[in-house]
Amino acid sequence: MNATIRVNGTEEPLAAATVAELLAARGISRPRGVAVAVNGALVTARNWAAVALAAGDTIEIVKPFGGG
Amino acid sequence: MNATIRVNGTEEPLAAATVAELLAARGISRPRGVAVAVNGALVTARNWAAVALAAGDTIEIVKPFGGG
Amino acid sequence: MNATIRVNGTEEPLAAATVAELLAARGISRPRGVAVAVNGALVTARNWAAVALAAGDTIEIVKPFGGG
Amino acid sequence: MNATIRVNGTEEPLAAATVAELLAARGISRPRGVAVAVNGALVTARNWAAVALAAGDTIEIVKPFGGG
Amino acid sequence: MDALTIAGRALGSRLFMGSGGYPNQQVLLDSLTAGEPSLVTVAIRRISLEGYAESLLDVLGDRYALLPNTAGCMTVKDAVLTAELGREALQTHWVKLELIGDRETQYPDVIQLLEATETLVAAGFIVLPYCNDDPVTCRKLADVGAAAVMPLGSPIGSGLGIVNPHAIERIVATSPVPVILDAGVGTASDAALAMELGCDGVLLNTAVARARDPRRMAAAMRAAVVAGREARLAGRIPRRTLAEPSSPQLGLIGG
Amino acid sequence: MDALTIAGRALGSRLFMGSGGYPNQQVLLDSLTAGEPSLVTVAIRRISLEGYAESLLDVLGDRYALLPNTAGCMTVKDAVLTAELGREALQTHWVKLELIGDRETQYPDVIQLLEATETLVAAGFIVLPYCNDDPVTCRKLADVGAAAVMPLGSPIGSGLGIVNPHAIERIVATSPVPVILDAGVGTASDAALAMELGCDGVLLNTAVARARDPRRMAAAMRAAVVAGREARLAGRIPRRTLAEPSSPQLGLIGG
Amino acid sequence: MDALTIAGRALGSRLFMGSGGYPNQQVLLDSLTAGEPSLVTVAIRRISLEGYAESLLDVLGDRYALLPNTAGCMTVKDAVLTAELGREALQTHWVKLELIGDRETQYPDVIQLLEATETLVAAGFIVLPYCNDDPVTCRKLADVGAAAVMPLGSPIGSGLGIVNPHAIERIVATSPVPVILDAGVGTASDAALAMELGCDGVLLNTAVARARDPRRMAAAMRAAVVAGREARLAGRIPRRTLAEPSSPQLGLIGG
Amino acid sequence: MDALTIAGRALGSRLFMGSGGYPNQQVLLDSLTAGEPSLVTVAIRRISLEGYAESLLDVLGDRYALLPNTAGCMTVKDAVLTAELGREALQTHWVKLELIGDRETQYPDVIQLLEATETLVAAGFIVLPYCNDDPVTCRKLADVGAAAVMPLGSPIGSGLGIVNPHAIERIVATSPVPVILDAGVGTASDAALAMELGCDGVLLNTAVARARDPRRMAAAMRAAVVAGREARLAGRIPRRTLAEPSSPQLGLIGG
Repeated sequence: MNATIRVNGTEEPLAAATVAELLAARGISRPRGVAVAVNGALVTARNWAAVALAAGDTIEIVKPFGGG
Repeated sequence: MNATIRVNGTEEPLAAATVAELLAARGISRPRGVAVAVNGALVTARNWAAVALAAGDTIEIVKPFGGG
Repeated sequence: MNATIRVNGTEEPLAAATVAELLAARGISRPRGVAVAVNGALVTARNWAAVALAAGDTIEIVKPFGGG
Repeated sequence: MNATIRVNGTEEPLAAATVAELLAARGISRPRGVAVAVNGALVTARNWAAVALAAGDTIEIVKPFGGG
Repeated sequence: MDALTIAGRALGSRLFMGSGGYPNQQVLLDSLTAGEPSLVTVAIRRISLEGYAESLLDVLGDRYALLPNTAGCMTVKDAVLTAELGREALQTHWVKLELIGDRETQYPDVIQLLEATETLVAAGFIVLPYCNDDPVTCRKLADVGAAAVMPLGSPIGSGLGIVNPHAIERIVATSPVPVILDAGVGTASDAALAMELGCDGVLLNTAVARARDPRRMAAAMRAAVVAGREARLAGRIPRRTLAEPSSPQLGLIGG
Repeated sequence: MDALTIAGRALGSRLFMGSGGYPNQQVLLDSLTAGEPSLVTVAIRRISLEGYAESLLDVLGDRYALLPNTAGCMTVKDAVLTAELGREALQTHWVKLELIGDRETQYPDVIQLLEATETLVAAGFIVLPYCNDDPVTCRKLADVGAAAVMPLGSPIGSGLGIVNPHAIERIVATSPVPVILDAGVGTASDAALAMELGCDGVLLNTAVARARDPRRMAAAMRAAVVAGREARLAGRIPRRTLAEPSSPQLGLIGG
Repeated sequence: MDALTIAGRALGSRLFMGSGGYPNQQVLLDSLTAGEPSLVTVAIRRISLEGYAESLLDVLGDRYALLPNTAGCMTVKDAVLTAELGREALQTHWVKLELIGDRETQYPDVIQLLEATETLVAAGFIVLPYCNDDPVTCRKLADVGAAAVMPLGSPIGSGLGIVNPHAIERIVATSPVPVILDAGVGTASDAALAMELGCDGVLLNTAVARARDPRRMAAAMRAAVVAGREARLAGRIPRRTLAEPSSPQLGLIGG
Repeated sequence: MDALTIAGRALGSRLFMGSGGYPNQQVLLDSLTAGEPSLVTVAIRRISLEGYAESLLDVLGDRYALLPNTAGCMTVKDAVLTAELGREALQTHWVKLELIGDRETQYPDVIQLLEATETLVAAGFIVLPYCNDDPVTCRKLADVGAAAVMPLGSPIGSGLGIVNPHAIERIVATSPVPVILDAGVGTASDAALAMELGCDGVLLNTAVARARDPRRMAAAMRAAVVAGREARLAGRIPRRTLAEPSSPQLGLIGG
């Protein structure tokens, strides 16, 4: 069986070594307007490249939407 | 052409000589709870037999209904 | 006993021959902003000089005041 | 200097050995409708005679009053 | 509850009920039994041309004082003739006078209402006019001989209750004749409020007839009119924006 | 009227009355007689140091179920001890829990209220907390074991009635325990409205005690609670902005 | 803001202001400057017998369109003569017609009001009658030639705002002529609400003249009339008793 | 209009607007242009997994101060993390804190709200909590460091306006920090009323976004906030139940 991670609530194969790679795979290069949390803890943009992903990690990738 | 009267808004042949006859034809014998007007004027029960009907008369026959 | 008139609700001796004189005695020369009624009827400025006053006349002299 | 206790918010000399004596001195014999706390803890009627008073004790003696 | 007197006649209950729009006659009868009204209004309408069915008079006449109305009339002429027909049919001099000026809101036409009131009073009627919540019009109605004035709380059957309590209070304060809140009552608290504002009675119909359980609502209205009347006589507390504790502020423990 | 059950105990009346602020004890007794409450609240206060006067317990104890309150308490500690003293003095496990957060409005401190409720429930009390009209807080109080929730209609003694009926309706719709409208009632129609909104009962004090005629207002409140309860069960008509005539629209004369 | 047209005359502002009861003339002038009304009402009164003082006409005449009123008149005769005197004094055919039926509430006498309106219209006046919030009376006033109807929101100077919004909405829905909310406005939100209900304009006096800072309140009223008019044209959201979240309900973290 | 200062930051406008629920982005932009808010709230949500679309930040970031919210969060944990993600994404320390306790009414969970406020304040956030209209809770929020309190007028998106003005006035009277009316505004007069009650600002979204013409409603809201603020500062007249004539009562003709 393969290693998986949970990204924004959806299970997927672990295919990225770091947060930065995960974002890049989604076309997100620059940090502007995007924020990331891994396992319930914020990962600031400065650390995207440094933070490694492991099987079972839960990642949240968010941005602003219209709201009240 | 025949003589007609208007009873409760409906045209009909003049077939009764008096108010009393008109009511009788409708099964109304006793005055209790019924009132009649001919040509816009009240005809009290005591006069039902006396008041003659003529072609073109307008008759209203009313009774109480549920209301607020 | 002397002839009197009633001006704005107050009895006073009849000392003016016309509406114009009555107004002049009160320092009202020009019609602007003033209106007069004699015995319940409007007297337009044009007629101030023409309308004679008689004993017992009731005169109203009005102008605009602050109101809602 | 004399030993004192605080009863219903008022300082007074310690003149009773037990809660029961304190109440008796105030004409309260039967427990009905009365409740007592010593130093913030309820003392049930059954223990009034058993609970000794010491200098510095704070006693509350209450009963029901009109209220909403 | 203290009695209400209109035109010299003492009325045992301050609740008047209409007889229209009930699911069926049995529910009407049960609801009247539960509500115990002193007057029951009825409409005067043409008999069906198919013939003569049982009359409301036979059903209610012996147990209730019936008050014929001129509901739906939009001219003085129709209202006056309808009043005369009602007097003849029910053998009563009392009439609830309605003169409608707007079908949608059923608001009265006060100009024609005053004229018809004057005419019917002269003809010996005891006139109870359904009117708007205008203190001046109510006063004029009394001046031309109305035995009571019956201002609306809100449109007939709307269930909005009393939209302008200030106006009703003013009418009560200035009316030389009894004031009956007519129209707009939707539930029991509306009827209670009417009495608390000083009204002498309440006339309602739809709130009971169209309730899910008319019998029960009639009982509720009966209790509400009593509650409101008693509260009025008891003299309510003033309104304040801050609190007024009901328990002693002294003698708390730990002080 | 159908019975109300709180914590397994059937209460004959849905009206609860306070015992504070009456002109004198006789008026209090007469008012309770007229109001027929199923519960009568009392405050727990220090006895006067001059000695032991007749107790309310002797006066009311045999005829009424007394409900001690923690009125005026502003800390969990004082409220809990006052509750324990009340239980001892009145030999009842029931308590009306008050935890005041603002003296001016007598608004509750809901944070401390929840903590004290939890503590007293654990200590075996039947807790009836006086709370604000917040559906979420009411739900939390029930979740920690409150036997009923008692939201305010408006500030204690203000007589403003029920300022936010939407909130009360929401509390009723979501509460797993009975809802008693506590505080703000000024007159009979307010009490009726509380019941119409779905409350299971009404607790009031100032509206009766400070009325011009407390006995009469108590009778009014008793009738109002019945009226409101019956109206709630009867199912009121919907509100509409236009009229709905109660008399037939057909069969008018002159048509 | 879109223009308002009455009797064929385009009015730049939908705010009309009264000129009575200001602390002094300078405050009146400053307040009018801040409020920018399209019409300014004035009363017609006897000159002081001591002689002729400066006239409001000299002070306001060049800058504002003055609208003489018949304030305080209680008979058709006095109202008609006052209207004629006002026309002569101010050289305008426009008149705000008041016919008071009750001094305490300043409610209009609608019977006399209709008669006077008809008389003045026949005499060539542009008549703007101050009336009550009765849709039927408003309709009759328009039928006899009123150029606009000016229903009260609540008694003159009461500051109670619009007590019966349903009635005002009905008047707006059925009036063939412009509707100006006259009387009762107490603060800016009242003026905004009048416009939101569909009124074509607002006439006020006391709310500004007696405010602590009349100039500032005049500016507030000017902004409020614009706000209310724009809101009316924008089409407000419907009212609902439960919530409608404004943020997305999907995509929350932790789901 | 006088400026509002929150946490030492001067805000040019007292109107805050949400960015959710608009028909499309152009209408949102036009509406913000018309409303001229000093703060614009945004929600923090997961990016669609399909990839990275244009961000609101690119669209609004340069022109408006964005205020991230924690809308929809029902636990302290989710709210705190959402606040941290919002700070990271928008590079602002300000957060509109929402902690929902009831999905249907969107009422806040005040217990968790207090805890989250304390946590975020300790973490260096400027916290603006959306709360209920409870003066005691508002005071506690300020005590734990909230930079402002944002009580609801009625449920989010309900358009019911300010249901309990007494509570809002009490919050204003006792709050050591600015009070922003958040939630419930349905139309311009509601926003004006909020300011008249003494609120320092108004936050709204649905009333504009879902209006028939959002741009126009935004302009209306902008004017309404100014009108309400000016009226508050001007000092409104007292309410009275009887009339106070604005024209002289002396000097009428015919006297």
